[in-house]
Amino acid sequence: MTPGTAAVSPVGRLRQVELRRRWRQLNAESRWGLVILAFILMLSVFVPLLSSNDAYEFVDLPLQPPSAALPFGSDHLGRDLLVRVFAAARLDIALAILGVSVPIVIGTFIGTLAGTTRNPIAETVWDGLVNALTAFPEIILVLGIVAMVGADIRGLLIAIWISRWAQYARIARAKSLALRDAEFVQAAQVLGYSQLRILIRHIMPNVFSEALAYALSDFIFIIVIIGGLSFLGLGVTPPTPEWGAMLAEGRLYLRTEPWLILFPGFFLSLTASGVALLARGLERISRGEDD
Amino acid sequence: MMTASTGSLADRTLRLLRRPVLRRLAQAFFVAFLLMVFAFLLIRLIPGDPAMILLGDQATEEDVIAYRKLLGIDGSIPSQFGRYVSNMARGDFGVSIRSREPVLSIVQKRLPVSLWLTVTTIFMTVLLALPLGVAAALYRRTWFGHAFQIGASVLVATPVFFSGLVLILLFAVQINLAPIAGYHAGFPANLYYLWLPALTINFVLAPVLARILQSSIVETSSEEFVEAAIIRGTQGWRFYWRYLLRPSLAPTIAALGYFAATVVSYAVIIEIIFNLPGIGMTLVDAVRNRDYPLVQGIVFLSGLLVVGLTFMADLVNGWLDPRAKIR
Amino acid sequence: MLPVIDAANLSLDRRQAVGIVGESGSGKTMLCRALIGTLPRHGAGIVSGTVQFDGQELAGAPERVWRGIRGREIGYIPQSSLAGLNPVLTVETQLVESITAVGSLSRQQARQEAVALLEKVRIPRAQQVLKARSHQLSGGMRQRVMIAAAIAQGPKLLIADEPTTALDVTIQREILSLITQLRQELNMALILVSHDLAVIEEVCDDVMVMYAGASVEAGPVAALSKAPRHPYTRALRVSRVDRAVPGQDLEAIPGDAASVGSWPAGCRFWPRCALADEACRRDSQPALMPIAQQLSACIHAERMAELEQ
Amino acid sequence: MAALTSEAEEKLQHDAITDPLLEGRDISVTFGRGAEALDAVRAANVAVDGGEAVGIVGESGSGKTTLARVLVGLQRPSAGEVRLEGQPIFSAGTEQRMPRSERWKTQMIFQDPYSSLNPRMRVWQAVAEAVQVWKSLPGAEARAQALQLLNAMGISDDQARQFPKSLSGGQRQRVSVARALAPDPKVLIADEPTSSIDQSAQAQLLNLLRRLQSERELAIIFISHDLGLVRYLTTRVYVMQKGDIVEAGKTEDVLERPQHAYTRLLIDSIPGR
Repeated sequence: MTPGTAAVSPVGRLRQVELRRRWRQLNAESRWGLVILAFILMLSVFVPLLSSNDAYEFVDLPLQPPSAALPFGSDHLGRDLLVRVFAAARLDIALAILGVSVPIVIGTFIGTLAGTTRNPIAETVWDGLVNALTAFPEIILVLGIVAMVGADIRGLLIAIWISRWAQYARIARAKSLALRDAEFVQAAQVLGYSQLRILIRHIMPNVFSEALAYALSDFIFIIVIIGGLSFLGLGVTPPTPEWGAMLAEGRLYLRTEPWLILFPGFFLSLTASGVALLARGLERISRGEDD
Repeated sequence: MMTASTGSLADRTLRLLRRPVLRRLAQAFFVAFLLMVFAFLLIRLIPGDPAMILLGDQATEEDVIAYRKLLGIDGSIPSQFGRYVSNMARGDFGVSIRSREPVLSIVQKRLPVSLWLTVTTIFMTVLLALPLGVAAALYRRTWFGHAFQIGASVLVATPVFFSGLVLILLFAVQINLAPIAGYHAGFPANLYYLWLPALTINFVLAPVLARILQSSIVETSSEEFVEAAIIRGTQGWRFYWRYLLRPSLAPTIAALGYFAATVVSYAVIIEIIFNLPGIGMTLVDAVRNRDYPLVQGIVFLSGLLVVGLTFMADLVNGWLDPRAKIR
Repeated sequence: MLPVIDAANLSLDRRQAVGIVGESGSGKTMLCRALIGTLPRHGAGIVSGTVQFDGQELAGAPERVWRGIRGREIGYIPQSSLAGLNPVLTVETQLVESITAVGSLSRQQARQEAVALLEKVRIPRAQQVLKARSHQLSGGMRQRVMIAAAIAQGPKLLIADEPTTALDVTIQREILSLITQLRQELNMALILVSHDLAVIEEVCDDVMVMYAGASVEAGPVAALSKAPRHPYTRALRVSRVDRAVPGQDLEAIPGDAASVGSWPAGCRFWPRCALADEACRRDSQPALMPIAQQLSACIHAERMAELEQ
Repeated sequence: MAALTSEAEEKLQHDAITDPLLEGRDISVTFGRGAEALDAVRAANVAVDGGEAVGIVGESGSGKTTLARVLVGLQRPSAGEVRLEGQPIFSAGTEQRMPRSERWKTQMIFQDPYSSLNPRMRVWQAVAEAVQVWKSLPGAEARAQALQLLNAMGISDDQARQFPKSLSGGQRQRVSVARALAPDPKVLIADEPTSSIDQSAQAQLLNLLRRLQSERELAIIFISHDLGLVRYLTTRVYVMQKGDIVEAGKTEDVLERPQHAYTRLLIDSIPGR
């Protein structure tokens, strides 16, 4: 918004000030992370929208090198690689968000419940179960589930949900166990607050902030798993534009047309790196480290 | 006052040590059991009849019955499970539907490749991460320290199936330092085929380990005993080794153990990219071909390997740090 | 750059014991570290002022010079006895290190010396303690080992930074009397840091009071306890419970201690001071000025009597 | 450990209040089982009358905090019972929690000012929540009452809008007092409330507690390792060592004529003596 256009409402102004203050509190890493993510989100919204080419349609001769008309060149079926890369960005980011959001809710909820019960038998059983699940070899679990449920988007998501919730449950349980003995929770007990109030008002908000911090690094893992399984032909399958699947297609032309893997691979790495930088930066802020 | 006389001190320490070990062992067995159940359910939870799926609509009744027998899915579920367990106890993991070869002999043939890959990778991780981590800790506030932080975040986020392809492009296509793909057994000739895959995995592992070492050294260096040593006049290698590196090594070595377990997982993708005939490639092929007995066998056996490696890392972790012992 | 200490002054003679008293955030630990040359290498440093030891200027001295001073001339006992010992090394390794840092002793001799040191700090069964690592020792025991390491090279000055805060009351007393005895046996000067004026009055000859990074009063313990010449010193004394009459309010200092980064302009104590006037708010933090037997940084030092009502 | 000498026992009988407000009878707490069992508290009898201030002194590990946790219903005793106004409200051997209707009468201030406030709640919210729960007031009124309470403790409206992390240790302890007072309790148990705050903040807090005791007729159980604090604040004192109450009586008597060797050791350890 430029000065002189519509007057900013007082609330809007306040929000701007608040945002600016927050931005100043960030360190270099988290700022870079945010800039990268904003850049990719913008491109993935606008590139498919503004381009006249369709991600599935033949537009030119196959395997054309990058040019003014086709900035990323064309793929082996003569489709516009630029449009495909950012159509893939939409799909991959959406899938990764879907992949993170279900386990975080389920896992945090179950973990907090488990961490706040005081039944010793339930605790022992729980201990064994969650530790076992988190010790379970990750990719093997995912591959096994995909083999069972089916090698497609649905199978991929189910496999991720089943394999990831226990991580959140473990974090939530550890945090709520620590909180259970925190003096402010004891103070709430002495004040006679109901168990439900203590859980919702005092334990949950503290657990959830911990789970959210983990969710950022989990996002990287999940976006890589999605790409990886699709690369193996066990997730999203061609012709759907997906970074991993595009890498698998482009791999055949590695010697002669390397841009077929370089563009999708670069943007996949850039997205994951943006999240990684943001996660790392926020982690350092929360630990009170300066620049 | 000492917390106990030396006689009972040894006793107590032993007791403290034993308990977590037993607990971890029990846990490892529990995970192995879950793994077995998971592998068992793998075939049985497939929507529809696997025999029908594999044979198609034209299959005769006899064919389907024979196939069910081959897959071990004839009879009641409890009796299936009993057979499954007793077969496993005898080392019988079923037969591949494709090649009709026993699963165990396939695994025995393919596993060495994956293990060689693991050993090469871990060796390389140590070689790369130790100097990197120490340097990153010592020069934390210089440009090198900042570059390390950013670079590590970027490398860790870069998927191996992309960095692997780029490395092939660089080292195998542009300059001929490695084969594009393939494998020949036998040490040290196999290193020619393994160094590039191992390097690819280390694009992720080495920064992670270096970061663990770096933050561990930084943490140690702010401890009061370090200052006390400086004031006491401890200098040179003795200072760096005894007061900075040695107290910081425990988490690094423990992480190395867990890394060995993760390499087995990375092998799945790396072996496909570099065309290494290991266990990961076999698993992916089996999933693609719906070779259910083979999937079941590999999931269980390689899972067992991971559980074993994790258990060993747990032990080392508990044994290394005297502070962890009291907890 | 944020000033953490600003205008701190301290001096002591051979064999003298000086206490530094101040609340958390007053800069007393930073001052100790400046005195021993271990300020964090990044983000902290002596901006102005001097540190002189035995006539030698040490502020800004190269690390090489400091190495000859630390341990040999100045011994140091850190605050936390748990973190003060390396958890992966035995007590013996660490003591032998302190001993061999100066002379060239054989391993056997160094070991005997280590036993002698432990006996000097009244540790029974020294042989067993030598084999132990820090987590096997109690808090009081660890602090004794730390003291043994600090005196190993026979320093002329011992700096103890809150050596008893983390310990139980009964152990505190033992450690304090041990430090007092060792000081006499070994003819050392002592700098004792504490947040508790009573501890310092017990052990030291002189005391320096810090508030918000500045020395506000310094002088003989007896003088400061009889007639404090800074309102803050006085407040520290009268707000002590052991001086209070049961059933009556303590004379508490109003408000909250100035924290690092938000020091008020003028005299840093003025917002909490009953004597404060326009001059206190306007002028900068006053320097220490001689008055009676001590030094005070209060421009109204003569008006202290007004506070007694 | 030998319990009381006969003389001390006599004195205890003599000093015991006949109809206490809050009483812990024969309280024992054992942690762990079998060979590793640890008696944190052994058959302790403590009582406080309305408007009275009593002290419990002892070193770390003496069981004083465990005893306090039993009295507020945070820790179930292995033996014995807690009585409030003559009624048993919390005892060994049952699964029942301390009844909610009795709970508000006994409040507690904890040792660590840094973990005793929820880091994700603003200061006024923490107090307003307690007001709201116990007096079922609408939000705005609860807020006004909370601010009033906080002001009385020397916390300004501006500070009340902060999160706890921007307050000093002394300020946080005063917030804890405000929160504990919200339900208008009859007994306030303070577990080493001054051990991790500065001396100038300590004096403010002690004055506050003393005033609450005299003006609000609030019974206070003050737990500390520092006999000086206990002497200032309390009229009766219990001395604990390794789980046992080894001496009890009027504070002046105990301090001037200690009967137990451990009490003498504690007295000798007060700095400045």
